[in-house]
Amino acid sequence: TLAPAAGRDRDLGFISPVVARLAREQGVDLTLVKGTGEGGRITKKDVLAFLAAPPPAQAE
Amino acid sequence: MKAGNTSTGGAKQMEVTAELKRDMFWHMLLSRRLDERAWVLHRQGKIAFHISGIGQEAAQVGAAFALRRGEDWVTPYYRDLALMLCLGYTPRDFVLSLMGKREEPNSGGRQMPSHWSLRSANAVSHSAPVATQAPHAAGIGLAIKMRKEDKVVLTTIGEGSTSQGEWYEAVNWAAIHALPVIFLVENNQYAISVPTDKQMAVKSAADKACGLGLDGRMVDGTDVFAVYAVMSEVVAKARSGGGPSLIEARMYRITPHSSDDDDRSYRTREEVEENKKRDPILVARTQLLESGVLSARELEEMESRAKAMVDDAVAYAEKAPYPAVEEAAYPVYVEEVRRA
Amino acid sequence: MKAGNTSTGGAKQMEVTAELKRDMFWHMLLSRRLDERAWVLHRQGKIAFHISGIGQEAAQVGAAFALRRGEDWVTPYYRDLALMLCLGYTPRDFVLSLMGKREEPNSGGRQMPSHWSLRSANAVSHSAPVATQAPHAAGIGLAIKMRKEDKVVLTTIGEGSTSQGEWYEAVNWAAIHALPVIFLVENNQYAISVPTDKQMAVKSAADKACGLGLDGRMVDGTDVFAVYAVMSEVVAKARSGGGPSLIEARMYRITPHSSDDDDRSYRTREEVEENKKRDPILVARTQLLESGVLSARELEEMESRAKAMVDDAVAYAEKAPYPAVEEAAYPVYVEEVRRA
Amino acid sequence: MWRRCAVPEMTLIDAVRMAMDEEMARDPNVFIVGEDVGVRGGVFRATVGLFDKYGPERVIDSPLAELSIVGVGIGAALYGMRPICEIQFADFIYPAFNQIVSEAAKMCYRSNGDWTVPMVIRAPYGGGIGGGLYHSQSVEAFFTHVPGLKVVIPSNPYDAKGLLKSAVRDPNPVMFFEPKKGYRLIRGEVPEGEYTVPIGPAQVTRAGADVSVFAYGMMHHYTLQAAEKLAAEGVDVEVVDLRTLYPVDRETILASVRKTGKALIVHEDNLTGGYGAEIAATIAEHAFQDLDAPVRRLAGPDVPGVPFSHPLQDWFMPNPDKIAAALRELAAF
Amino acid sequence: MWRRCAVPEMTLIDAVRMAMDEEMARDPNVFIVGEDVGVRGGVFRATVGLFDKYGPERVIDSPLAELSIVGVGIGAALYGMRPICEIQFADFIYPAFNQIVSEAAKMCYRSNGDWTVPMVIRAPYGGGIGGGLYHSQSVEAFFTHVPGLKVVIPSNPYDAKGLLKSAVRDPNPVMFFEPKKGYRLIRGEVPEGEYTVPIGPAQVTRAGADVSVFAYGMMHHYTLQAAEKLAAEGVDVEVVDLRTLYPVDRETILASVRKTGKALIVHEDNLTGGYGAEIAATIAEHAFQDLDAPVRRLAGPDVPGVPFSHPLQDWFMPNPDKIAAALRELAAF
Ligand SMILES: Cc1ncc(C[n+]2csc(CCOP(=O)(O)OP(=O)(O)O)c2C)c(N)n1
Ligand SMILES: Cc1ncc(C[n+]2csc(CCOP(=O)(O)OP(=O)(O)O)c2C)c(N)n1
Ligand SMILES: [Mg+2]
Ligand SMILES: [Mg+2]
Ligand SMILES: [Mg+2]
Repeated sequence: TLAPAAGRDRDLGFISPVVARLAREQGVDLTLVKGTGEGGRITKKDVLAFLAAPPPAQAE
Repeated sequence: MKAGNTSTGGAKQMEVTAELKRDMFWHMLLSRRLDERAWVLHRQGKIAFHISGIGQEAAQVGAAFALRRGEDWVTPYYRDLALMLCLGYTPRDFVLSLMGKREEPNSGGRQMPSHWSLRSANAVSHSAPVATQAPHAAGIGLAIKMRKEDKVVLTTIGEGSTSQGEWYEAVNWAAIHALPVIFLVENNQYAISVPTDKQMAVKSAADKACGLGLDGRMVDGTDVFAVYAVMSEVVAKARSGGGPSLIEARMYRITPHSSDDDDRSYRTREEVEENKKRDPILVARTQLLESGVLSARELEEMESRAKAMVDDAVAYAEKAPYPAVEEAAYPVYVEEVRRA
Repeated sequence: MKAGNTSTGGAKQMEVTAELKRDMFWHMLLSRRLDERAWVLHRQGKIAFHISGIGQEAAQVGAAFALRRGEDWVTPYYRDLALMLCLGYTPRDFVLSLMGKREEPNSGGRQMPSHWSLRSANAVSHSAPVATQAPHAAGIGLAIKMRKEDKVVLTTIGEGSTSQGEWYEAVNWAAIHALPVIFLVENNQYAISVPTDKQMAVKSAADKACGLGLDGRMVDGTDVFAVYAVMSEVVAKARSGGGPSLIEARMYRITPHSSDDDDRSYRTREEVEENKKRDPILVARTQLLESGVLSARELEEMESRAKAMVDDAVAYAEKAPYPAVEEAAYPVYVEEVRRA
Repeated sequence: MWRRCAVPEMTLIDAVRMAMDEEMARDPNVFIVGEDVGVRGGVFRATVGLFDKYGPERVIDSPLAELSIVGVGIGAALYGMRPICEIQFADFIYPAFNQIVSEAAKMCYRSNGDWTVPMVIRAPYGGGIGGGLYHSQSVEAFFTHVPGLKVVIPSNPYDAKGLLKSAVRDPNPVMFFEPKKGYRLIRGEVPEGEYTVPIGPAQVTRAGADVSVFAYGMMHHYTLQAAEKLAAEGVDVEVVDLRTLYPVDRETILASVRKTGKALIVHEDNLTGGYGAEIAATIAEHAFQDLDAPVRRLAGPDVPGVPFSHPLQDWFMPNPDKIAAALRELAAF
Repeated sequence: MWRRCAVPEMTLIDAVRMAMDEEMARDPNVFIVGEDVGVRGGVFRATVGLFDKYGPERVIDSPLAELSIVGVGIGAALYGMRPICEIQFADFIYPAFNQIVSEAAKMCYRSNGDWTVPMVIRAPYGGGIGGGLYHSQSVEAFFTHVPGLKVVIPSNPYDAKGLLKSAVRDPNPVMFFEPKKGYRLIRGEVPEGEYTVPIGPAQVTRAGADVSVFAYGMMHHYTLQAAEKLAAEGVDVEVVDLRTLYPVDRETILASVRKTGKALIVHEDNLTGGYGAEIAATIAEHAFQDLDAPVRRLAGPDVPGVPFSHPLQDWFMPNPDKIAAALRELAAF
């Protein structure tokens, strides 16, 4: 699915509740978001940055 | 009287009119009949709990009548049904509280019965933990003194509860600052099951006065007029700036501690029967009948008036509504007080 | 003596040998010199806090010597440096604790100085909140009685602290159960800034005994031999099952309350100077020199012995290590106690 | 069936009494002190018979003064005795607060282990018995904040006996709060004679996969009832009886949350600053990455006490229905 | 610059004194009672000069008995007076616990509003001043669990004056705890004359985007220092001074967490069952879906008190470095 639930995700590592919620609400595909948190975790900031400046592949 | 003196009270009888005597007796009788009805209601399963003042009416009425009721202040304890009735509490108020009905004046159904409060009579709300009312009385006494008023404050307590440091600290304050406080100990000889000699190493709670530097007096707590006389004296003294006094009124707790108690485990039936001979109602009735202050007919009339009032109270309370759940969360803070 | 009696003590002097007298004086002197050094260390900025026993040595030494030291129990309070020295506490122990060093026996550096504990001498750890040690003494007395031992327990307290309900409840227990407890009130006339007449409406803390049903005695707390005599009597009585006593030893707090206090705001220099005339060290020294129990040379010798011990204590403590941070979290529970 | 008969079923209060009786028989240092504990056998009759058996020296009617009950107990414990102090109602423990918090709790640490206070303070707690503001209180949260104390609350007769025996033998001060509404209501099997339940471990009293509930005392009893309701609705609830509230068994709590991802804490004490806060905070910090839902607390409302009048008392008290409702909501999240 | 001179800078304790002075001048019902508050002016000198100005009837040296200080205060308050009760150190408040919890807190509710207790209880609290176990305690958590009380802790002179004036005027019992290490250390501008700071609202004292910190008293002061360090490292910390701990300003707390997604609570009281537990639990329940990291608490360790010896005291006390370290960790999550 586009937005995994909060918790440990096999591929993405730990998805925090706020990241899960933002992904769900904003329809973000988290596999496209680069994680900058501990151990490469996707942080809330990462999602917000992604939404503010989507990478070219998605900008179309 | 000099500080630290312990004497047996009742020395100088005040002038007491026949009418006043009848009025005192009336309050004792009403309290007794109401109290007895509470036991009946409990047996009938109509109420869950009762804690009784039976046997202590003389001390309470004698004390109340020595006050300027409604002006002076009182921080009472749970056995003070008769005292509260003298202050304006009604039988309806009492039965309402027994049943936890909304209209009861102590707490709107929040507190257990016999946790008195009557704002209009300056009778302060009290709690179950014993002796906490004693420092309140000292504080009220302090406020009276600060405002240079001529009021006094009466605080009552059981003899067992004088073991609490709380009580000692309160009396100490009143003694140091010569506050207009009367500490009345209703010594009914038991604290639930524990007799007085396991509470204190002195013979009377009045003896505690000498260690705290105030007057201490013992009085026969089954004799309403003796209590009234002593109380009138010490109230006058306090009112005129003479400082606090400690009075022990000795009587006997005729009933079990409460409706939850079974007193057979800790005292004999013989002991109880023996002590019933000094039932304050009997004592006063005999005195009044023999002295002609009360006729048999007047007594009968009083009895039926009391019964009517008690009947009315029960009928009224049974019909009265419980508090609404919507009110349960309030008022935790003054901002939430909603006056009806 | 019958219960409830308050008398001025020192009536019947025990036999006191010259050696015993010199020993008592030695402990008073050592305590004084050590205490004075603490003030110096504080002025030098080497320690942060000192609370002094200067002026109270006679009462403490007189009391300690009346005990079977090491066998009887003590629950002391913070001014009891001289008392503790009599029980085996050393000047090194004291200076270590002043500096919060690891080796100090009260607490391993956890407690402020003068919060005594000496397990080996049955001197119980105490805290800063005043009067909490009094019920402990009653409990120890109860345990002694339960085990049918012939020990006694001494508990000390300042006069101000007898205002706490905690103290009243403790004395009440001891009186009811006739426990072998001596309640010694070191009345130095102030509780920080508050004089005795704002603490109590009686003339002496010993007067409180009559309200609690035990013996009460006043003794001149600047006279070590008077204290010893009274204490010996009441200790013997307690040891033989005669029950507790309450002793007030009256003296004067010569120093400010503590190194944090400035007493000039609440008492005059004249008052302090006047009271220094009854400095217990002076009183005892004069007595001993005049009676020939002590020679000037012996006194000089004592002084230099005391100075040497104090010097040694300071040197030792300065070099001693602080507690290690690794030990800070323990022992919260008995399971975590690690004996060195 | 034969074995069931050999293990008598009894009430929680009978188990409490049995524990004290056995410990007094075992160790002459154990004694009881409190109000009305003697000939009266305690107002809840927890000590009935012990006065006759052990005499007035070991079952002591104290003066009416809780501070001294505890303070005298501490003194005796310092001397080597093993006092069991009874506070008649938990509501009346505050006069003894100073002795408990300043003295009993801090004695070992402040003396670097030289002085210890092996003592039990027993007190009936909790509401739902028509006791009003001052005979219904839950006071555990005041003491689970105090290092040096242990705080224990049994939820059934077996644990009551086993935990109380452990408490009496524990070398530290132990606060032992008994759910008084359950005194006669909660029955269970209690073997006679020697066994103890250790202070420390929580117990998973019902294994489940969907939601974890942490409770103790009467609320644990109710939670099991609520869990049955939910089971019928297809929700598999795990129930953990905390038993020892302080120091708490973090591992069992976190393991359960790691499994279910959802946590509910239930107590009858009022919500804010109640014991549930610490459990919720612990989970939020240490099992955050396993959480699948907000950590929920179900507790008494933030009023000064349980009101007396029945409709108000019912409004205050958590019960199986309220717990079930909270569980349903959490399961649906 | 001229305006700065017109608003005097003063210490926290001077602000406390000024508040009492102004309130006593305003309302003859206001009086002070406590140990050594009279000629001595209090052991911290909070009441210096007031005895001379208002006399022994309004600045009363009590007997050495905290229970009676509060109990007598309650009595006077019931009569209509406005007592300010001083407890010399927060550590010594336990003897008064029964009067505070059973009486002051419950009076309004239990009398259905007929009786009220307009009273302030002031007490210096906190460690780091070489006070050892019994002159360093933080006691707020015992009272933030008690409906009917308000609990206030100022962190700077301006608030100290404004909040204390509000407390004196509040018709409810207010516990007013003053960070004694900050008494002379924390200075700030305090206008003379009339202003109040309302009891209730928290204050965002530093806006930030990355992490929220919730603190009060001395720890708030330290947190601001830690936030500066973190700013230099590129971490933007939001600092919230809780000020009123009970009833707490949930909205401000939750709004901050909703913004930053990360929360740290700091207090010097020991961790378990401390005030931070309630804040953490509140966030875990009501801002769960805004959380981007575990809710963290930085607090004193779970020992019975702050030890005296300097190395041990330093080990115990949170400080700007320890706070900064916790923030760094949380920022990096
Ligand atoms: C602090 C506290 N401890 C215990 C109790 C339980 N209790 C209620 S009444 C009572 C006995 C009181 O005896 P006494 O003071 O003699 O008053 P009496 O009931 O005899 O009138 C006890 C122990 C209580 N209410 N408060
Ligand atoms: C419960 C408590 N309240 C306040 C204090 C602060 N305090 C420390 S010593 C003291 C005065 C004690 O006076 P007193 O009992 O006469 O003993 P003294 O210091 O004069 O020997 C006070 C108020 C305390 N230690 N404990
Ligand atoms: Mg009685
Ligand atoms: Mg102490
Ligand atoms: Mg003194």
